[in-house]
Amino acid sequence: MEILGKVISTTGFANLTWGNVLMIVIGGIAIYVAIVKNYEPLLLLPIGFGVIVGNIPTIPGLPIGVYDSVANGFPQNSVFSLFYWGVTSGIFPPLIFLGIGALTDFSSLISNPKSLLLGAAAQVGIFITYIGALLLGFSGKEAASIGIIGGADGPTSIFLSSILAPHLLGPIAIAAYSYMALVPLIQPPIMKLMTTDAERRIRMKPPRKVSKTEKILFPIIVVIISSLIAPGSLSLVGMLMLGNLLKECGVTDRLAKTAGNALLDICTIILSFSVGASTQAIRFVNGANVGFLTSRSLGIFFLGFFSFAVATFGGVLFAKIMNLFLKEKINPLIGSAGVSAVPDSARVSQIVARQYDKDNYLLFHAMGPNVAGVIGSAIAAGVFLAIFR
Amino acid sequence: MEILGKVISTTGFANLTWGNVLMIVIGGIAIYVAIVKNYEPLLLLPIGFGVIVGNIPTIPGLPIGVYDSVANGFPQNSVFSLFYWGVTSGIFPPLIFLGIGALTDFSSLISNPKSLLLGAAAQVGIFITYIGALLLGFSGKEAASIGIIGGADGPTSIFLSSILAPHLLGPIAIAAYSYMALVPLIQPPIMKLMTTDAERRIRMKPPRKVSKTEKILFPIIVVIISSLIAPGSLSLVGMLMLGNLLKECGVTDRLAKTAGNALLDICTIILSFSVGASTQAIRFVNGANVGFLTSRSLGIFFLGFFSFAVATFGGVLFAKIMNLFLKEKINPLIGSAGVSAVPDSARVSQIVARQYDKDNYLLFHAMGPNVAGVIGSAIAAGVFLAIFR
Amino acid sequence: MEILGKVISTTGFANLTWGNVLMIVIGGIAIYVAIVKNYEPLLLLPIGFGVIVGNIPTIPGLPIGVYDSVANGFPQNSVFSLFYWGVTSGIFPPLIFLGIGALTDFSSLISNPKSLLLGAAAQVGIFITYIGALLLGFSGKEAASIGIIGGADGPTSIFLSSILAPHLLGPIAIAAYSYMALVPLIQPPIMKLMTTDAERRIRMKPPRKVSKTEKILFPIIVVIISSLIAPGSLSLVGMLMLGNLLKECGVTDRLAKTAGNALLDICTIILSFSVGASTQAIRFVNGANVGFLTSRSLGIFFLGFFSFAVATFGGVLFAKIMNLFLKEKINPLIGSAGVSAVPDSARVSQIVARQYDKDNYLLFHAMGPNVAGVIGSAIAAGVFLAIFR
Amino acid sequence: MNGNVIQNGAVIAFSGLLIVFTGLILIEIVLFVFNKLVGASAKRRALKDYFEKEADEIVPATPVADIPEDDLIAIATAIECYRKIHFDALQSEITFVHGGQHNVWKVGYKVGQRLSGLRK
Amino acid sequence: MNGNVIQNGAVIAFSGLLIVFTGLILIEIVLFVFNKLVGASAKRRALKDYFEKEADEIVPATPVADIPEDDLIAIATAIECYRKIHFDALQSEITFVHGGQHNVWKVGYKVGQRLSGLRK
Amino acid sequence: MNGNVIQNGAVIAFSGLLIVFTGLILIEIVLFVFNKLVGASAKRRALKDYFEKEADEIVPATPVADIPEDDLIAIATAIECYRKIHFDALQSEITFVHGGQHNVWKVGYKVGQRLSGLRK
Ligand code: NA
Ligand code: NA
Ligand code: NA
Repeated sequence: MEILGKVISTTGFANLTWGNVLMIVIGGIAIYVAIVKNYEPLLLLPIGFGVIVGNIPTIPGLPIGVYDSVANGFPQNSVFSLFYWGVTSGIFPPLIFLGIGALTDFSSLISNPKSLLLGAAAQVGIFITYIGALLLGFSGKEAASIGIIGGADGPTSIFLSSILAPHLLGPIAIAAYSYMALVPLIQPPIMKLMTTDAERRIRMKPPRKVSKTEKILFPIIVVIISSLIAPGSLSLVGMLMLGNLLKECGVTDRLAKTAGNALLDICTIILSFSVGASTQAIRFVNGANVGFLTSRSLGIFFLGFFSFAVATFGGVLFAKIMNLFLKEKINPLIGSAGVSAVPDSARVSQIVARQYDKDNYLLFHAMGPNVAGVIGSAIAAGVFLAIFR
Repeated sequence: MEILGKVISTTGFANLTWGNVLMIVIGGIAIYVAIVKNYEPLLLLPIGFGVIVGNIPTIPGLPIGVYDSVANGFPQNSVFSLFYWGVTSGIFPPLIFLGIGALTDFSSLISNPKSLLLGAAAQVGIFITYIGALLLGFSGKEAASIGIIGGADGPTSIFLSSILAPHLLGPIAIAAYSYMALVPLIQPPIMKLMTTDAERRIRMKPPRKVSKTEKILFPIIVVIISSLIAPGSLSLVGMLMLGNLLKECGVTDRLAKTAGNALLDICTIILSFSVGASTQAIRFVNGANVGFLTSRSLGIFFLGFFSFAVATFGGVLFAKIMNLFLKEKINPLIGSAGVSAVPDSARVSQIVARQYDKDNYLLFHAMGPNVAGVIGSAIAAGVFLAIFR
Repeated sequence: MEILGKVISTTGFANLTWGNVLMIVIGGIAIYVAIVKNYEPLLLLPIGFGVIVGNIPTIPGLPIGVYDSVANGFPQNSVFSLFYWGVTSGIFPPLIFLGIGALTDFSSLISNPKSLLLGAAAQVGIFITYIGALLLGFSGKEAASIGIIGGADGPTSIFLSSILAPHLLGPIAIAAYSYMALVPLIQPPIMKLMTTDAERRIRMKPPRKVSKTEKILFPIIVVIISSLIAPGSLSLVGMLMLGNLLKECGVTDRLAKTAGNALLDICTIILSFSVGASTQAIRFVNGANVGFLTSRSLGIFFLGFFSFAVATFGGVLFAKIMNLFLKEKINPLIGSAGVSAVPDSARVSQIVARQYDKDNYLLFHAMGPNVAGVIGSAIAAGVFLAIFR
Repeated sequence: MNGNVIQNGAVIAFSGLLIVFTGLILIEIVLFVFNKLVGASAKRRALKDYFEKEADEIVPATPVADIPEDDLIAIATAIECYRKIHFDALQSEITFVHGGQHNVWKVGYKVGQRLSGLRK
Repeated sequence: MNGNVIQNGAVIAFSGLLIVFTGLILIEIVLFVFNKLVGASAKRRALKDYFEKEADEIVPATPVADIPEDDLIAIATAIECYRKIHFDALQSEITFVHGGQHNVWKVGYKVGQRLSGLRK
Repeated sequence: MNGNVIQNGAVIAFSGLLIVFTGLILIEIVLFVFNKLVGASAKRRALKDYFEKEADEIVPATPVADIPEDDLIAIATAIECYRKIHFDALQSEITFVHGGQHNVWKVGYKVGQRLSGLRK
């Protein structure tokens, strides 16, 4: 009878807490918005499923969850901890960037170099939020990881916080992807507040055609410059540009195809599932609760929102400042695309512009700052890495 | 001349034993049935090739085989030991389940929930064989790993025995896949023995159409319930259901496609090759021979057969018992499909039924218990994990 | 102000040496010839990009480069060092061979077994260069790794030198791929020097059709024989033949397809990038400079060229010797294809032959020694492994 | 001692089977609820559909048209050719008789470039 | 103490933003050079093209021909069928109504072989 | 000392080459046996085929029919369009002129949904 008792005690019902139930509901909501609202489904759906899986209470001593690694005194690494290792070791985000690079067309940026300034300006959200997080009492490493949410790049956020603040990885990743999904709701009010009606109607000249040679030289030049400026950005920018070179060079199509499909998908599934599964409601390390349901997570979500807002503000404001000096004015609505969140925030620029002039095509122009923002936040992550490691 | 002698002594001919030759022949037979009989070729062919490779005698001190890892005193992990690590760490079986989930349609089960009882009943083979293995003198962990052969699920068997009894992994995996391949020969006699002619002719109502919402909710509900009941099943059921959700949700097709193709194939090749390569004829660990050609392997093959037979028996019997209480009778021939061995045993139900009524289409109805059996044996594996870890 | 200084000191400009600049230029040249000359672009392009990335000076203490692993005292393995581990552990080359096997057709070899002698003869380049490297003062392990360049097989060279002489991996890999790319320039003069006009005009009988059974038995027999003769070749030959069996058996098409596409591409990208990134201009280990820009690299490039030349010479000469004994003469121009460099050197045989008789189709006949050379150099690598480990 | 092992084993087996049944029965219950809900909503929808049907009914299926068999053969042939040319490339082989090679792995775009001089 | 943390933080933030701007501005400068070069070469080419154009102008586009709509439907149908049969195989499902299964994972080539006896 | 190294090296080189030759010659022998067996069975089959041939000979090849060139162009165009639409999606790009984006990676099914209001 003792054994029967033991068997039954191994079921998870007894250990289920209200925190777990709440997290399972949150996971369900993530899946719901992924499917019904189509918000970043490739990431939010596996994250949501991971949140559910990560909040099933397991049996102490049985290695199952993402934290059940040999380092925790378990006799064997659990399968999920091996998946999660791909996140904490930092290996998945660069591989995902390799795939994204193999899918991204930088010609908008090449034909309109001014975009780069807008992409840089939007990174002000990262650094102001960093100061804000310090003010709220987060440590330097934590503040840097939280600030990078405003970079609006999932892999960059995960890469940086997995190295600097792995205990906050769950909330940071979920905040980043949530706000990226909510870009169409967050950005328009700020964009409208910051611009006059005349500015929103500015039309921009159609861009020139970019030659193959330029497209091939671009990734090589970007990797050299940005990694000389910020060596810490080499893992991310290096892989992004390798992927892009594979795509543009015209002689390695099969490699670009695999990088942008099979490899990207495999890394995406495992990364987003295990990031989700790392969000246990309550988890004690050295007596301190470092679980998801703490006031820190609330702080992270607040700061993340703040970061997105400041980044949008910064991008639009800088576009207006640039207009003071330019003969050919740019439409400041494309400034907000500098936060990255590719390609959603570029599409938001287009949508808002067309609310005022329905024949104004800004999408292509907005893609410039959009992809520049990816490079910009990768450089910002490199700076933080170099300072805090 | 000394060096020439040394060079020649490194060839494998000198060390080749009759045991190795016998194993190489067995590997060849596996390849033969895979190609000519088309029995589970995706698994038996690489396993057979692995058996051949694993029985080439290597040079002591040169890390080549699956057991030549740093942990065994070698100065470097061999390549094959790194492949094999993917098996013993338990990481490949859940990834294979992810892919299988992305290829499986559970609508038969959803439209006919009674199937789940048949899928549960067939697991009796696992537990009775477990007792049988104890009687034959196997330890608890070994007995559990042997019993799970009756679950008729390769990845589940490999997952459990890689954790509980890694020294028996080779014979257990090969027994499991061999009997799965032989399902069309093993099951029909038992099915006919257990049923009357009238029972075999029972026709079942065409199933209702299952909505997309149900298909999406199903994997989420299954993972919550089964992992609360048996947390040890989380790795397998979690991945199976994640794969299925990716397939059914309609917004992550590219992830489902990669999970069910590239990822599944890569894991299948490496897993089955290295399981095959782990079957060295004779292998001494701490002075005891734990190789393939021992009486233990004979016991495992015998118990594995017994397990399949009991599982078939259990499934059919339970269907007959259910019929005592049901108004709409079920055809007991679909009970045998509860052992899983997807989709072979479901097809066997169909084939046997049509021998008695050639217009009786049971395949769809048999798929219900068939996929239920996969969930059932994953839960059984979870129970064993929780007890014996 | 101190912090500002610290931040600026983290940029790479200060640490950039002329050696780095030179290496970056070399990387650019590799990319140029890959794109413009189409020389082995699938490998030279990622290698070239890797050379650029590997020569960006990073910050001491910040784990970024391929050598920044825990073993070097860094607190975390860098992402690139994890990539590079896939090379130094020897795991990528066999996986690449798996994919190549799944793309290779051995029927030319099967229908013309004499090809195997030519494939063996061309390996003389390996062993003579090995002696040459000893004469130049390289150690035994280094000399073996350098000699294998003459095998004209990238994965084999990388596999052997990653185990025997990892500090020379960069120059050896780049020499191997450079000369493989230059085969159309290196081989023709030697081939013409060694043959008479009449010999070059010899026509060969069209080959017989090879049955499916033979194609299936071939990989099994090759793996058994070659690994009994040279157990050290098991990792490479085993995977090459597994891939070929998956292709030829007709029942595992989906596995062959994934092995020859997604898996091959993923390994190719990561392997060639990280091999490139391992070529740092100057690198000190225990006070000695083991970087790329040393006289050793010059020696390796010289010996690699010598190895290719001797291999070509050996193949052609052996064909002429065989003709002394054969009734049906072979065209000695196919002897040079025995160096492997599949399929370039076979195509060179064809091109040279057609300069003298424009209706002479040698391509199919040259593929025999060509693929035999792959097996031959894998066996040679196995011999070196067995001797020097 | 051995008797004890077997007795324990029997208890484990029994409780294990119990847990398997419990788990699957719980899932079954949820699915039964599904079925009830679907049944109820189906009835409601059937009623609703009945009244809305007329408007839709006129929309005809795409007219499949009478395609002469010749044309169908032509189409199928063209598609088959197309597929051979465009989709089978990766599966192709490194060696074969007399040129015409498609291997993407090492050949890349070299074929046209290097052999072109000979082809003329 | 806290004030000091914030002050340091502000310096880090400022220098970080400075580095981001420096990096992107350097890239911008390179791209400006690109644009200048392209502009210059475009002018030269435009002139050159102007004189070479006539010879090329006569080459006509592939005549698209008038395809009757019926044929187009036929073609589209055939292709759709073809795709369904040949390309969707891997995506197919393990369970379905009444045979016709395409699942490649476990079925392999079994279907034809094992069921053929029953189909007759 | 150095002389000794070289002498050892020569022995290693010689035995290495010997092993390579031995291995490949053993494979060669097996392949020779193959060739003999195939030759023998080919003769037998040739005889057998000769007597069985007549029955099969009448089966005609699929009649390729005369497809007008117009139709072939139509078919090829349709297939090309089809391929562009259905198979190139994953290869597409994130940025381009004036809408029409197909990128599957981040766009998913959003395009239709979010932009639909604007398109009208
Ligand atoms: Na950004
Ligand atoms: Na089962
Ligand atoms: Na070779």
